[in-house]
Amino acid sequence: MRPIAPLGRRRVAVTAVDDVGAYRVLRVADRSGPLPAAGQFYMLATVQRWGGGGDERPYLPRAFSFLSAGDGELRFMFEDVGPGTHRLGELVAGDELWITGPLGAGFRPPGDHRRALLAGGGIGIPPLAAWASELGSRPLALLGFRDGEHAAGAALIEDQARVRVATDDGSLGHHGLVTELLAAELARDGRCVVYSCGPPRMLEAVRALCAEHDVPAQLALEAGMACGFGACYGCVVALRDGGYARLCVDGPVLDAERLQPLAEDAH
Amino acid sequence: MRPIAPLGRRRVAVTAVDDVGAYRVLRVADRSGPLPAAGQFYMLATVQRWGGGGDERPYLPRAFSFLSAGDGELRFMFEDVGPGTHRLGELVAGDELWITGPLGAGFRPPGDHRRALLAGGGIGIPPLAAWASELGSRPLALLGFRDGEHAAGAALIEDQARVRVATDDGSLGHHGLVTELLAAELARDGRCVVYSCGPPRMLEAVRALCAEHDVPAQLALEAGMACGFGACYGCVVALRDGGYARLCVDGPVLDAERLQPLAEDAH
Amino acid sequence: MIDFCGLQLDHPIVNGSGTFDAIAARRAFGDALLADFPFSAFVSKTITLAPRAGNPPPRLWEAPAGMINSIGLPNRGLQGYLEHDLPQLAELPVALITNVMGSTVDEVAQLVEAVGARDEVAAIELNVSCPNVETGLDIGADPLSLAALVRAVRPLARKPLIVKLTPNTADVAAVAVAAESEGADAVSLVNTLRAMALDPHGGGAWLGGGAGGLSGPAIRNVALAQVAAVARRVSIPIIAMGGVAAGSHANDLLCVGAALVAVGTENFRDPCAGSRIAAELKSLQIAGSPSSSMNAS
Amino acid sequence: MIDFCGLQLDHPIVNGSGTFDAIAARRAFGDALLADFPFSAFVSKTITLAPRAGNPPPRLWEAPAGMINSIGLPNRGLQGYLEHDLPQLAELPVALITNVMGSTVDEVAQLVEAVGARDEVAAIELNVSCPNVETGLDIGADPLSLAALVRAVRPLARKPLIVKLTPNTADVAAVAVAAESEGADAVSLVNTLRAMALDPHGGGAWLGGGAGGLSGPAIRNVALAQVAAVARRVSIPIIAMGGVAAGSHANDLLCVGAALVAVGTENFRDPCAGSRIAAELKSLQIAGSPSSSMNAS
Ligand SMILES: Cc1cc2nc3c(=O)[nH]c(=O)nc-3n(C[C@H](O)[C@H](O)[C@H](O)COP(=O)(O)OP(=O)(O)OC[C@H]3O[C@@H](n4cnc5c(N)ncnc54)[C@H](O)[C@@H]3O)c2cc1C
Ligand SMILES: Cc1cc2nc3c(=O)[nH]c(=O)nc-3n(C[C@H](O)[C@H](O)[C@H](O)COP(=O)(O)OP(=O)(O)OC[C@H]3O[C@@H](n4cnc5c(N)ncnc54)[C@H](O)[C@@H]3O)c2cc1C
Ligand SMILES: Cc1cc2nc3c(=O)[nH]c(=O)nc-3n(C[C@H](O)[C@H](O)[C@H](O)COP(=O)(O)O)c2cc1C
Ligand SMILES: Cc1cc2nc3c(=O)[nH]c(=O)nc-3n(C[C@H](O)[C@H](O)[C@H](O)COP(=O)(O)O)c2cc1C
Ligand code: FES
Ligand code: FES
Repeated sequence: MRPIAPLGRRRVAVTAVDDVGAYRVLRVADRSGPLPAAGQFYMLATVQRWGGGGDERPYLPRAFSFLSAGDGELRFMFEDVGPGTHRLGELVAGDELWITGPLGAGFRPPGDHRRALLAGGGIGIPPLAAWASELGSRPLALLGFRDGEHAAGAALIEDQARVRVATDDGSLGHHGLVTELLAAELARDGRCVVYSCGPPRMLEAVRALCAEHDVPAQLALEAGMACGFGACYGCVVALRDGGYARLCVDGPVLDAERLQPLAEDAH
Repeated sequence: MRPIAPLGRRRVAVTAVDDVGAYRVLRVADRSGPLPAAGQFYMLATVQRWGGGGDERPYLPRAFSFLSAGDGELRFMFEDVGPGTHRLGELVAGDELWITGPLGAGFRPPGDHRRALLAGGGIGIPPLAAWASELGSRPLALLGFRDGEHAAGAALIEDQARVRVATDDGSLGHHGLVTELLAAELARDGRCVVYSCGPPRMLEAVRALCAEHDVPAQLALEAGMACGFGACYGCVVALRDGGYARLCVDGPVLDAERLQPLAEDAH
Repeated sequence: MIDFCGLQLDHPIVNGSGTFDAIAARRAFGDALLADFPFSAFVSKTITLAPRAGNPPPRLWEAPAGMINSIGLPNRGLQGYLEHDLPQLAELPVALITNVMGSTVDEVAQLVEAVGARDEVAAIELNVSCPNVETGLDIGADPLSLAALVRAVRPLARKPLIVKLTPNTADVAAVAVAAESEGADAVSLVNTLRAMALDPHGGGAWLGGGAGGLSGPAIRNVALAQVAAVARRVSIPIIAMGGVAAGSHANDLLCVGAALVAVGTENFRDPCAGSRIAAELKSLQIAGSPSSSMNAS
Repeated sequence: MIDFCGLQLDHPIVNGSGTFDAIAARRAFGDALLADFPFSAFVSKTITLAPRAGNPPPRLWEAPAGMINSIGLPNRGLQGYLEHDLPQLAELPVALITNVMGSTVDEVAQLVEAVGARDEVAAIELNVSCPNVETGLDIGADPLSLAALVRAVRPLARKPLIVKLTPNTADVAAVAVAAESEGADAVSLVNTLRAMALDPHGGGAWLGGGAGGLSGPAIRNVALAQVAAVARRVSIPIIAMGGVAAGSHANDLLCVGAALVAVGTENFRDPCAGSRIAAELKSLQIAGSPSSSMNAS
């Protein structure tokens, strides 16, 4: 059974704010929620002035995977990419958030004598960090970043996983795509389950690569969400059976084999 | 000729914020605007997050009379009564505002060997303070307030005028309405022009009283404004001739004799 | 207790069709949902005769003070609903209103008849206003076509029949009058306003379905005007909705003549918006603020 | 230079009728207004045959991401306009489009003929959509009545005739097609959406005029959908408006097929919104972002 959210949104306080490279890490005190499972997420909105940003947004809450949880505290990580993350980026300790969660279904263990292999990057770190921590086995994590400033985010998972980094600009680690590291690793030893989270283009490459190598993969996907608890039917991804899955209740983690090739843009 | 506003809105910084009793005084640096005339006003909106407050407001800029002007600085005074003033109340030094102004037509001198008599209260202080300062003659100012905390606002005009205070709760000065002070003063010496600004109910009492005593009065009126420069036709008051005047271009100061009895509520 | 077409409801706040999935919400929040159910009646998402997968993503666009959706009425179809959903919805602690939509009179007739035959269903809401499906729009925008539809299906319904009107019309009151005259027991409004958004990165329409429907605070005052216009012309009860996010908004709708108020988009921001708004409304009414006896026009 | 019905315009941004009073603005800002006029053409406030005082206050309500107005078309009437306003408007550095409205075909005919006879007027915009005056709404919502009106007045206009459509209709494209088929040279849309607000302190409608019209960002995506729908059906140029507050919003409207974009409510927040948006649009177009050649449907 996945952890179940307390009914409704609850008001929590920001306890600390840290910058890690290009990313912001928000700590919030959440004493009334259960311990979430890796890959689950929360809907977040500020109590004050959620709205009034660019084009009068944000209006809807925003989905964020938790980075770590424990001792009555949740950590989230994000980069300023739009009005919602911009507003969250203005928060200081003491400010208040509405949160709903934990929501959705997270990662499932590899089983089958397979090892867990984590692959992802950028803002995809949180579910992977949480999963590595839950596994406890210091799995290998292949992480791709745009540049050195973003690669600094790898620090957030280094305690839980053995990290190998790739950067687009070569400023750190492998100069190139994380999927190049993944291809090499799959070729070396394919007895694994790949756990992945990252930008759509990367996830699609991971999906295609794993399909090619016949390796099971669990992808933590993203989609625009209005509600996060199955109410709006907005957050769907196309399945191979012709239907759609709601990411917020059927995901956000889905088996790669159920999916159609993913659209490459933010859609 | 009234001072004319630079074309368009301009971005200015808050230089200081003070609390005076129940009121907030905002100082802003405005080096590009002309010196305004007493009774003129500015349209204000914050640069950041004008919006996202109660019921997703404010959206339109808000009109504020200036309290004082000079040395490249403007002062405004307000009380938190809704989403716009609430947002303005959050500003700290360094925050930025859009301002447009000075706008509208202000007070005209008494002439005719009449003395200037100021009567008003509450948030009506700014135009009266500016007018007393422009007159330079330390006129008598009769000011009504809800209670002592609000009456502290009288400090903002005490350097420019000889102030007599009335409070609704009797906590300071005359226990009762400012119009009682005004009635006595008009009975004592009616050779004056009454300059008034305050809540609608007070203005209506002043208008009626001056009409009764056949004393000319200039009222600085308020109305909901969308634009402040004559564009929307929203800010009208009913005239005795059956028409309407736009407060932002024909006012906000109007001769009392042109007006129909004023509606008593905020309408 | 409020009497709405014979249903006894605890308070006047229900949900807008398609804005709360009680089955999914129970998966997310567990049985706490049943203990503290936010609405006094539950309105199901629109059911069609055949199953529908819905529109391709993206299905959502965040608009100023609101959102646009182009969901495309995904549902299991009538049989799937009766077999799979209905038993679960029957476990809810409140009356169930089933929302249906068909693209022909015959389809609607089948739906109304089958749904109305089920004891679990307390009332039927007929969606003639969904902007995402061509027919829905057309029938609901024209008094004559709507009258013909209601005339044909009313006798088959067996349960109170609520007609959900489209706001995308010149004279919504005329349409409401047509529904009333053919025996509709209530009307509900507004559905979403037809709207569109472009992909900020270029390439045409953002929504997979092309156009969509605007909901949320942005449409609140449009809804209020339409509800007031309808209330002046019909005497059957009205379920009013559109941008309700607080007790005062619900109160406004009651003031202009609504019997019940539905909460839609606000559920997405606050899963317990229904209970919160019902409580806010109650304290407004206790405080003696403008009541439903007031004449707002 | 943009050619719009034979008018040569510097850029595609004009003002929405009734949202910028060039005469009052010149009093407020002086002749700087003429030196830096925000629009490439100026659209006057609606003129009626007889003078009108307009609606009793309050005339404004601030809505989520927008506003409701119930101004009631105050104006000096045709004679007052020709004698008092026209000479002052003729001093503007841009082409003048005069917006007129009548409650009968005959009134409109008189207005169109008198205004079209004046050299200072470059084009006429016919307001058939103001939600505050009963007739405006009715003619503009019905293709047949509108066709009859345009047929009757087109021959009298002598100048390009733009028909300003109401958004409060089921099928705005059908109305636009009717206007085009009777010889309208262009259509403009959207006018405000019918809306209402209640006095928060009780006592009924807030606006002195009862109901009003919603404008601003709240209606942006509704406007975009209507403009796209009209563009698919007519080939005459479109002046598009509704919630435009930035170059990207104007660009969206051009993308779906508009020829010009009008700025309305945003003028109230930023008196130079017209120039700002024109500049933002230009830099978007230079940056090669989605252009008007793109097919958005
Ligand atoms: C399950 C889940 C977990 C997530 N976890 C994280 C996390 O841990 N950290 C993190 O940083 N992010 C996470 N995200 C992503 C995050 O929720 C989104 O990036 C969020 O939308 C950002 O909000 P914003 O307002 O800053 O940007 P938005 O404005 O929402 O922009 C994000 C993207 O949305 C699209 N967009 C632009 N305008 C609109 C519009 N008006 N309406 C709709 N879409 C628009 C564009 O493609 C844009 O690139 C997660 C998402 C999901 C679904
Ligand atoms: C020329 C002029 C000069 C002024 N000078 C000053 C000054 O120096 N100091 C000062 O404090 N104030 C001044 N005002 C008044 C000030 O502009 C208003 O009080 C302003 O509206 C406050 O904004 P708000 O958002 O805080 O409150 P609002 O929400 O605007 O509330 C103010 C009043 O508006 C009404 N209202 C409520 N909701 C709405 C709505 N949705 N739409 C429209 N109206 C609504 C109600 O009657 C309410 O009491 C002046 C006004 C004018 C016209
Ligand atoms: C995501 C979404 C899905 C909806 N689905 C349906 C539906 O299936 N059937 C229906 O009749 N109305 C549907 N609606 C309309 C709502 O029930 C409601 O009429 C509308 O959203 C206005 O209310 P609101 O502003 O409170 O959301 C939907 C609305 C939204 C936002
Ligand atoms: C205060 C106000 C007054 C208006 N007056 C008129 C008018 O006289 N004639 C007219 O055709 N449209 C009038 N309009 C409609 C605008 O021209 C425009 O169509 C509408 O506001 C939508 O654009 P916006 O969202 O950019 O404001 C008025 C709008 C507002 C807000
Ligand atoms: S986000 Fe609403 S159903 Fe998934
Ligand atoms: S505030 Fe717009 S005309 Fe006066």
